Amino acid sequence: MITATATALDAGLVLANVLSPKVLFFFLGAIAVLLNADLEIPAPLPKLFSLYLLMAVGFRGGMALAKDGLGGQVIITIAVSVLMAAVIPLICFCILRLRFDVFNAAAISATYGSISAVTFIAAESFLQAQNISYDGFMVAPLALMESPAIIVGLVLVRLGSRQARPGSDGMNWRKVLHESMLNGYVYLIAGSLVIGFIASIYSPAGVEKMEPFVYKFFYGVLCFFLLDMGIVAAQRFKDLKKAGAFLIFFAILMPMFNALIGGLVARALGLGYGNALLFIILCSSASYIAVPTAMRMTVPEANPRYYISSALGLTFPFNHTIGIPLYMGLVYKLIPASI
Amino acid sequence: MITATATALDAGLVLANVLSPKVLFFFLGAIAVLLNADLEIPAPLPKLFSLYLLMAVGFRGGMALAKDGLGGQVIITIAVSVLMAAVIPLICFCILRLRFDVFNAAAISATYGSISAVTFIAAESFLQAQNISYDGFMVAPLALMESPAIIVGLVLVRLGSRQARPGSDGMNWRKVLHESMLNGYVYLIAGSLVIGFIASIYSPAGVEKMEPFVYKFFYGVLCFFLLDMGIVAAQRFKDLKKAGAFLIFFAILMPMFNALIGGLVARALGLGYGNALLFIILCSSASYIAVPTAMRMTVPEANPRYYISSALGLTFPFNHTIGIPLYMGLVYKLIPASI
Amino acid sequence: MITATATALDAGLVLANVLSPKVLFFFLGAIAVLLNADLEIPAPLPKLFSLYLLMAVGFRGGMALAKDGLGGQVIITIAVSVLMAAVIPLICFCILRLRFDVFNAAAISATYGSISAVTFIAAESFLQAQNISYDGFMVAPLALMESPAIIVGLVLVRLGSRQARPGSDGMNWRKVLHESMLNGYVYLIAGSLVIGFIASIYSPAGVEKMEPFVYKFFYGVLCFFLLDMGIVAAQRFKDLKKAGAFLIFFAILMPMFNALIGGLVARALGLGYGNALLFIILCSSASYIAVPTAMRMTVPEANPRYYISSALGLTFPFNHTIGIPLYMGLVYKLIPASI
Amino acid sequence: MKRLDLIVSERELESVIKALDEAGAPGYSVIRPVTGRGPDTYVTEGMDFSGLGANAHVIVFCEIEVLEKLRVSINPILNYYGGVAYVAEASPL
Amino acid sequence: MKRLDLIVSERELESVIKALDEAGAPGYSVIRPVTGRGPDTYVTEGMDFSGLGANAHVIVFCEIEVLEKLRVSINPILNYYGGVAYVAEASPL
Amino acid sequence: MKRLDLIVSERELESVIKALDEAGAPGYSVIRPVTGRGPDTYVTEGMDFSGLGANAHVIVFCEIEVLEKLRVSINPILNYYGGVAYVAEASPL
Ligand SMILES: Nc1ncnc2c1ncn2[C@@H]1O[C@H](COP(=O)(O)O)[C@@H](O)[C@H]1O
Ligand SMILES: Nc1ncnc2c1ncn2[C@@H]1O[C@H](COP(=O)(O)O)[C@@H](O)[C@H]1O
Ligand SMILES: Nc1ncnc2c1ncn2[C@@H]1O[C@H](COP(=O)(O)O)[C@@H](O)[C@H]1O
Ligand code: NA
Ligand code: NA
Ligand code: NA
Repeated sequence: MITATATALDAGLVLANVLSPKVLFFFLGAIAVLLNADLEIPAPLPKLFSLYLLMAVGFRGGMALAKDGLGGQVIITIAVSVLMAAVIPLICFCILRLRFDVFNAAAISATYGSISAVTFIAAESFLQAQNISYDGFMVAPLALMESPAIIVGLVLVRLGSRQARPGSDGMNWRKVLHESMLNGYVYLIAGSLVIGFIASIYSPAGVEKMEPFVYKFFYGVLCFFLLDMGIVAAQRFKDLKKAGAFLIFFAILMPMFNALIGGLVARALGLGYGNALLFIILCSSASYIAVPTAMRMTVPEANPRYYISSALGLTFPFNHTIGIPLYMGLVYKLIPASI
Repeated sequence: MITATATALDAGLVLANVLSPKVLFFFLGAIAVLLNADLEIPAPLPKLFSLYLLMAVGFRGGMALAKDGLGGQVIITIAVSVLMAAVIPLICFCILRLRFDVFNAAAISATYGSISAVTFIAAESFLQAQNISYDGFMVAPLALMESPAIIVGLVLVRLGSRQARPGSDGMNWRKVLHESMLNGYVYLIAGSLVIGFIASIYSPAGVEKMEPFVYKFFYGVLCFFLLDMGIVAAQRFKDLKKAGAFLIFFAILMPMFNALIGGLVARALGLGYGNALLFIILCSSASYIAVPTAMRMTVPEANPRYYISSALGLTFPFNHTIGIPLYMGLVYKLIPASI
Repeated sequence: MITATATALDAGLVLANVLSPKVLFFFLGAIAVLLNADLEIPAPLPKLFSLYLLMAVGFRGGMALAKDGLGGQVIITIAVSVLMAAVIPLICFCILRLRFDVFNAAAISATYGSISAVTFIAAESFLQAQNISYDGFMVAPLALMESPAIIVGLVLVRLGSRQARPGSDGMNWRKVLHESMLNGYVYLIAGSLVIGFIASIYSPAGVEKMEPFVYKFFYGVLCFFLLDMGIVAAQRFKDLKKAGAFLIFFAILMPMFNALIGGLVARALGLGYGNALLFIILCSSASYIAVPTAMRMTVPEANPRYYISSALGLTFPFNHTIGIPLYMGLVYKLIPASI
Repeated sequence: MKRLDLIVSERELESVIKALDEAGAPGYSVIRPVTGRGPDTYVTEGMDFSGLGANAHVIVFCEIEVLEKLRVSINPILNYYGGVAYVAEASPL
Repeated sequence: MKRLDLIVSERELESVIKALDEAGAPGYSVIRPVTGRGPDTYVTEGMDFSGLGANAHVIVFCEIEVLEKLRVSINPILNYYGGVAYVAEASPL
Repeated sequence: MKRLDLIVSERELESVIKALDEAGAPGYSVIRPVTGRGPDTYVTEGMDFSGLGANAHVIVFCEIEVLEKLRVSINPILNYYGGVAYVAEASPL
């Protein structure tokens, strides 16, 4: 009985999500590739959109953080999410080693340990549309989960690959840490968060003038960006098909499994509905920003076709369409209503 | 007496239109070229603006369509506008053949059969400023009038050119249809229309979040885009002068003639003031997007200097400055006030 | 006692300015360079922002001008600011000749005679945050102060360099005037001002539709642009260090000295608090747009490292962080409160 | 090894790349947008907004045999639609 | 045929193109923005916002006679404002 | 003089430029983004948004001695990360 209601609910949520402008624009981009329509969003426009989105989401997070403070669940939730970024790659690695060599397995694992900022943003939009509240501090892990995932990925390569690797003599951990923590996007989201926080306290007039930019304009740019992501994802999906069925299954089942773990942890942390969904998204989404860049530099033996295409070609679309509402259904089942 | 009032009205309309920011920014761009000022809007920024404008105008059209429904004049008006896209090139062709070979005549004709989305957008702005209502469904022809114009253009080339052409053995109609219907811009406007329609029904929360993006921001981007179009049009006008007086006259008189036909058809269709003006714009404006692209591919014998420069260098500025208010005057004369 | 209050006031002003989003984003960009973070805003995105900012600030100025009219202090203030653009380079030249050859001294002088539109914009934002009123006509000098500074710079080169220069036979003053008056950015700000003025009078509906674009969106783009400027300034600062201590001192002390002159002139002109600050900014800021471009063309003997790096690498950041509030303190001291 | 430089309209890029793939080129690089002028055509960035685009510059390092095949497949495209193709010597670093 | 590669500041592009036209070059292609470094100058994209721009790369395929004329008209520009110009062999595909 | 054309990922651009500086190249020019294909890799503009970027084209006009040094410093980068490097003759205009 409860299950039936929950399932019915899920279907409604899926529909509400799939028929929202953001997801429809994503489809529009993907269908353009399938129909071979001559639609193109040339460089550096996608970069403009992603810079804007990260800047705005960071700033909004900082504003929320300034309002809500750092007490209560904040520190513990952030700490646990960083822990998840290290634990999830380990699980992924064990599964991926069934079919892939150490290099590819480690690179893909790192990707899934980290997060997709745009999926997070889409989940926020979803929560807003559903009138479910969430806390601004949940943005912080966006800036903190890339590094542990990258580091665990590299440790796995180290442990797993017996022979010496050309680039790895006295392997520059400094360079790796630099790449993972000072990746431009990670830096921008972290910086915007801090700015949003500081300005909220010391410059309310400035924040007020910033608001139309970070709020009113946001959803439209998200749609524009997802149009481009639809194009990219569909192109990547073609690549993914060449990589075989194992990776295709992995790219759908792994996020769901990570979502389940995330849901259980969220429940243990006592998070409310909104925060629990965002926590799950942090766990189940996969990075296509800092991690691939770091992997290219440090594990060039791994084929980008695998780690980029699985994250972008399948996990990303899956999470955006079915994943978010599905995880919301999960939240409803796992989290006691009283919170 | 009535004529005097109407003419006086026209002058007021022309002034109101010419002194609006959008037209003034167009002039600013054009004058920059005349004065050889170093003003440049580098690629791909103009593409960003045109993608945005098409996306927003499509989405707004879809929203309006969802509100107004598909009943009444909708289907018939759309069907007739598609017919106009096939009829107008035939008329143009007869006139152009006086001076041009089959290839150039057909390519220019196709251009005038199709439409200019930005002129349409400017006419919408004009109507809003004049507080004249119009219907959202009038956007639909923007996505539907390119293909018939292109096809008629190619049929004219086929019939007109006796000897076999190198590219035309078993001439790939499929490729032509693909190019005309899946041109990126046509696809984007059609897709955004559908998304606006669907989202209005199923995702009101999403639509609400989309509104600031597609409304508040719209007019400013239009001005920015018209600044660029002023630059491009002035450059193209230089080209046009080399093409001779015939084409210059054609590029002004033909739109006026097409506007007249359009006005009579609009009256026969029983359209109101606003819709009648938009219908006239569909008839009198000339394409510089999908059609030139298709013509380049399928009629490379034609000189782009002719078909692009006439549409962009003269018809576009004419319609934006004098055309729109002139056609409004025509509407006031042709359409019974009661509608 | 009064001094103590004023100083305390300054510290508060500095804090309010330095902790505003716009300055914090500037720092974020600069710190990215120091930490070697991989943050990049690729071309032509910065151009998009600067085109937008100039267009918007010009349009807003035109609107204000239409509201306030051209009476009272307007003409005289504008005329004096143009005069300042010619006088300040002369002072700078005398100082710079202590260390630099004629070519470099003249080029740097011209830079400081002209203005930084973005510093002006930041000062406007500062005034708004402080709820201090100012007049729209103060924008006009932005378009008028480049040319005199450039011309004085060239006259100094002529007088100062004894031997004949290769490019200077029958030196094309026409080309120089063209470059200085029809520089794309100068042209755009002047044109937008005129458009804002005309449209305010003849097209209130158009202006109303323009408002969200030029107001709501403005501060966010300013922050985005300042993020980029932070990156550029920090890179240029590295260059500046190579140029030696003299230029470093010059790039901080000269703006302060020019600000003092500006403050005294503002007092003599009887300007109010807001206008006085803006007038000081016109005097103390240095150009990195039209002047370097003109200098490159007409004084290629001068090293861009000097004139660009001093203006961008130090004067710009100084004015944005400490300068604006410092000058506000100066205004409070110099200008009688009654105005 | 040979170096082939192709400058064609962005509109023909797809068919040129198809020809490269079919001729067995080991790789290629594409730069765009490129503006320029030919004997009687003129290509600017101005049409960027329209989707008509500008030109693209394609660089191919390949063996001479590949060029033989390209001569057959690419020259007709260039003759019909315009564009230039030049060959030079090149040796790996 | 010859291939000429010019790398000049975007600010000098107009006068370089004028020189090409006057020397009778059959065509040219322009790529920009280009960044780079010379013996003592350094050009980045950073000044893009200011209108000062970066560099442009101009490719010209032409007969040797055209080069003779360009030597006279373009070399002074390069010497005064900076930039490089190199010639290589090229033959049509 | 020699002309060296390098096509490498934007991610390796920094280390390539470092190698050029260390080898004493008198200058270089960089064009980006560049897309392309190698024997088994494929680079599009699609990853632009992600910071992974596309390729860059580096042109170096230099003496043959510089090339000798570059062979040592740059070839390992190309072998490990991918990219191509070709040398041709060039003479100043
Ligand atoms: N001689 C040339 N040197 C360099 N590029 C050329 C030359 N001729 C033509 N092009 C390029 O090829 C494009 C097409 O030229 P065309 O085949 O004349 O239409 C032009 O827009 C130029 O970008
Ligand atoms: N040796 C070189 N190889 C390739 N490009 C160069 C070289 N020297 C200079 N350049 C380019 O030419 C521009 C101007 O150089 P310069 O004449 O030294 O000011 C530089 O910014 C580079 O883009
Ligand atoms: N034969 C070639 N000709 C021109 N460019 C190439 C060639 N092979 C590779 N490239 C370029 O070098 C990049 C890296 O190639 P690879 O080393 O195969 O990963 C490709 O993306 C192309 O842009
Ligand atoms: Na994850
Ligand atoms: Na038409
Ligand atoms: Na000044």
